[in-house]
Amino acid sequence: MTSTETPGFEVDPALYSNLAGSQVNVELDTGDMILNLGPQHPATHGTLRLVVRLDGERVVAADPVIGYMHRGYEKLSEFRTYPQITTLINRIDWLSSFANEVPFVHGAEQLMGIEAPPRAQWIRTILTELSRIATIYLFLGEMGLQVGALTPAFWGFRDRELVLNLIESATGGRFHPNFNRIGGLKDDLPWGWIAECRTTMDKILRGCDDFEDVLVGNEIFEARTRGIGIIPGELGAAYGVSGANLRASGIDWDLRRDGKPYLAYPELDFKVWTHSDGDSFARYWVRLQETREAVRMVIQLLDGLPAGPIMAKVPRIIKVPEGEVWVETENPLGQMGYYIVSKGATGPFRVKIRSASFSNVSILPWLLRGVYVPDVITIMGSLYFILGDIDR
Amino acid sequence: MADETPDTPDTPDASADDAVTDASAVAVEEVPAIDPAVAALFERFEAALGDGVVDHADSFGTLVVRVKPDAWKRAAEVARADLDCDYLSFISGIDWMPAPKPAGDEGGDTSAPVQPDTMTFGVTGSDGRLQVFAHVQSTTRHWGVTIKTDVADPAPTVDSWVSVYPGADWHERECWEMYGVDFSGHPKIRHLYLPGEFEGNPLRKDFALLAREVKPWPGLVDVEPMPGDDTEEGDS
Amino acid sequence: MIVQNIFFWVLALAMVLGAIGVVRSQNVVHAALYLVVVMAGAAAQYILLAAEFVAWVQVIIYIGAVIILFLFGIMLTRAPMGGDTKLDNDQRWPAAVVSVFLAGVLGALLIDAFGKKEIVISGAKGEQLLQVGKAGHLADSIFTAYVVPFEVVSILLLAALVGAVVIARRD
Amino acid sequence: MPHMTLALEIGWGTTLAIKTLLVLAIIPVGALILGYTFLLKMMSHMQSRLGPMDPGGFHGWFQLVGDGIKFLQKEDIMPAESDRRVFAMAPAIVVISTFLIFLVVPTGPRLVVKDLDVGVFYALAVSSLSVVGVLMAGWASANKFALIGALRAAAQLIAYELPLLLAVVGVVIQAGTMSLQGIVGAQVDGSIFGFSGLGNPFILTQFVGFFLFLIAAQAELTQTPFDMPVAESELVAGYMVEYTGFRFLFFFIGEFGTAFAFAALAATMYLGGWAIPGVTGGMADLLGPLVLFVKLMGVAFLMFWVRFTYPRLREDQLQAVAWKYLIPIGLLNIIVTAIIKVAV
Repeated sequence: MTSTETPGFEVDPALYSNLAGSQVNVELDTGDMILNLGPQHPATHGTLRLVVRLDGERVVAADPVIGYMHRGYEKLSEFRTYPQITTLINRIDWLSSFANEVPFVHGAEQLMGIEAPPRAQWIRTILTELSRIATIYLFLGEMGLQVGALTPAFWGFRDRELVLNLIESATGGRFHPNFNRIGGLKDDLPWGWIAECRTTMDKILRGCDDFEDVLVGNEIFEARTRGIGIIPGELGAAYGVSGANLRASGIDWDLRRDGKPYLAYPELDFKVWTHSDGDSFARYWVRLQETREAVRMVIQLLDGLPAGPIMAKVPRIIKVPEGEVWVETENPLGQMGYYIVSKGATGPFRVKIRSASFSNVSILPWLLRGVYVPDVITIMGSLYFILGDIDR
Repeated sequence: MADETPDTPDTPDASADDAVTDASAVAVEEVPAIDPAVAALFERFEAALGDGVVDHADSFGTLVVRVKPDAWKRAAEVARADLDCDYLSFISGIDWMPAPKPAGDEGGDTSAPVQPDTMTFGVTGSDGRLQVFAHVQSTTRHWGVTIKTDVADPAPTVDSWVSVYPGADWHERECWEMYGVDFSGHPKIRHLYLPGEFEGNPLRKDFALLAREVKPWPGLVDVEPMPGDDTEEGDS
Repeated sequence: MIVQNIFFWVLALAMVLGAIGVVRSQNVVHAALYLVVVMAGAAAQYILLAAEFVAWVQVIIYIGAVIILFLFGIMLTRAPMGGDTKLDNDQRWPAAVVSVFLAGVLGALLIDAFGKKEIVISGAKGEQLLQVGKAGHLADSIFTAYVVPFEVVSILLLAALVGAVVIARRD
Repeated sequence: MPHMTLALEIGWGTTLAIKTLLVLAIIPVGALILGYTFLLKMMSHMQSRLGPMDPGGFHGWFQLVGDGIKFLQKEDIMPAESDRRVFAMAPAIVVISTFLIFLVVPTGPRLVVKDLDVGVFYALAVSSLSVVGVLMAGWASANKFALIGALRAAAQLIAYELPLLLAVVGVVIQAGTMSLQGIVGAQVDGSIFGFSGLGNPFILTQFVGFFLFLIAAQAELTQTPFDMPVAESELVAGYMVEYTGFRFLFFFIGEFGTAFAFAALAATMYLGGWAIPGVTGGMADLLGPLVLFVKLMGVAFLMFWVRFTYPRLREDQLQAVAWKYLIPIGLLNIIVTAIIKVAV
């Protein structure tokens, strides 16, 4: 176990210092070991590499190495026109791609001074909430897999499929809908969609009950998640941890309610769930409640869906006036924001993409100190990140 | 530089109904009326930071403050202590220089969506081509502020925020490798996204995007007609 | 008897080879695995001696627990992949002399003590021997004739256990 | 009529050959049956999986065969840094230890390969051999995940061998013998409060021991909630991570074969084994295997039900469960059993 690192991504050299060699230990202490979790590892949802230094099974230090999937969207965005960029940003958080499009399109609309018609806003809200359900529902199942229960993971995939079918039938794309247009939406909802959506929402609610029965009430699940990976609320905020991860630490902050008003959220009645513990269990519990809340919101939206056009009058070639705008939304994984700088061209001059998982994962070195290897997986699972959302 | 700083275009929502056919005509320059809430927030900020503030603006309801480089870290402390901005959203950089067009005007426009040739500096202006900016928010007061500062062009350096916001660590590493901005006081600045041996600062405007060099931008072709906009069918 | 003798010699050969493997191996893990061969051979020899219970005790204690602990400890502290050369030193010849000497002494003793004794496992005597090897007989002996030594050994082992825990504690 | 007696009086060589063949056949067959019934069918139903229900038409009967063919086709890969001999031997040792268990499991009054005097003890002793194979696999793979998996397996074995033994001791005390055939006999001849019609399956008197045995067996088999040595979400597959194709199939067969063996042991010790009330003699020999199989499947169902439902414990939690709860309960069970045995 030498400290020679092959050329590639940089790992904190402090991790490799004073590693015990193959010499006999006179003391009962065992030498530290470096373990590479990833870049190919089932618990990392992609190509995250987590270099952990272990004393037995206890983590001494951890260093997440990211960038294996960095696609340079910020640079690419400078070479694309506004409508083209939605195709790129779809792929940031590929599980909730529709929700990624919303803040960008919203920002471009703000800069251009146009507003999508109410029906478009409501459909956008419905699809955003559906992406949220699809994303978080998968988490609810996969969290079981992270702690070793195989069955819930399949349930998660099974019911998410129904939501994806809904998204597909409305937008034509299961994963990358690219459905938003600056000023509205590409199409209206297909015939019969609303009824279909209602039945699916019922199934999702039932599925949530199943998760509650199988995992939340399970002693082993509680033993594995309670008190594991506690994020103090204040520290989490300073790290930029957002979304359900922060709300599980007792910080009552949801951009849908507290941010600048966007989409149809100001007209909805919903509860922001928080939990005071800040551990993995709390994160699971908050997400479970949020899924139910999202179902409630979708039903409200379906009930009150206004009639009207789905597209505002926009120029055929989109040129965005000079200006800067910061748009942020509450995405399934947390705060998603774009800082768009326009110089009056058909494409942005600079787009800063603030993705939720990037900050959520940046707390890992602090969070993983002193936990056991299995807890590493639990914690990573409960933070719930998507690699595309870290690497952009 | 303030004279050529384009202020926020005043585009009230009502104008959405107007069919705007030529978007370039929209950029009406007009001094914006600052939202009172934003103005109040700025007053708090200025009261705490004092003469560190260079300029400020209200950009679509978000306070943007430009501070002096030596007040950069103090701005973070002020934001955290006096503005209750406990939440770090991001830290990043921006290069205001227009991208060079290596192939020249004859060789086709390679830097596709045509950007202006002159250097302009956006909201609150800048002294040079490189700026660092960050957005911090309050989870309790639900407000946020974008803080900008100028950094020198050769050997850009600015104070690190890690001691104020621990989450600044990765953001500053990203900014360092993407823009070459050094953060003094950062515990260990090293590559984040890019391999260790990578050279250059990819997000600087003079860093060419290789894909565009190889295959030039074909221009806007085959524009999809918008729903309800069937006046101009056919090619553009 | 022929079959037993053949088995004995085959097993003995395997055990000797295993034992040589233990000391000759350059790799600690290999050495421990050779030790498994020796232990398994010993267990098989017990079976040949009609001591069935002892044989399986040998398996569960020595292979199932002791060797596993060896391997566990080796792998936890240092698990050299491939040949580790640290195990060799320049005292080979003295070691060889000592081991040959020991083998001679032990062999002579054993031959002197049991050399003339023939183990009969057929007929009435064999039946008796089989009965002695059974678990019930062993249990009877331990809890009647040897109950005091048994308890003493138990307490000794318990003390050793507690002592090990005390030494290993990290405070 | 020499040709008639030939069929009845089989020489010991032929018996040995038949027995060997039977034992050799029972592991893959048992593994197949368990794999098919529980891994593919029960799990597929519980998890709403479509794949395993499809191949071959009726209820996806072809899936397991297809899986087997797939494993056989795979390239046999050995890591460059691995210890090749140890790496190659490890799966064999795991499977052999499974084979050896079946030597003592009786399937009828006369249908037993060898009714050892210390049958139960023997079964537990040889089952612990598999950990040597696991440690060899983990170490020889030259992979840290594999090594951690192997170390966990060893730590787990040391913690769980004790409750397993202690659970069995209760049965041994009650039956007064360690022979599995004797234990079955004790259950057949026993009576419940004087009523001897059903015999006395030890699950009634030793239900604490039965659950101890099942829990400890679950750990011994490295099944959820004690599957840390393989822990696919953290250690990817633990000690098996570098194994492919046929060698992996060996581990797979070993895993399910051992589950089959432990279910058979539990059925024999606690559910009366091959015996059903009122059937004796040749009829019992005929029905015995079937009866044992049904009981065994019942026990296996419990094991796999837990496996597919529960999350995984952490290694230290497992140790805590073993040392703080299972071992004291096991000791208590022995004391109570012994007192009752002596008093009654």
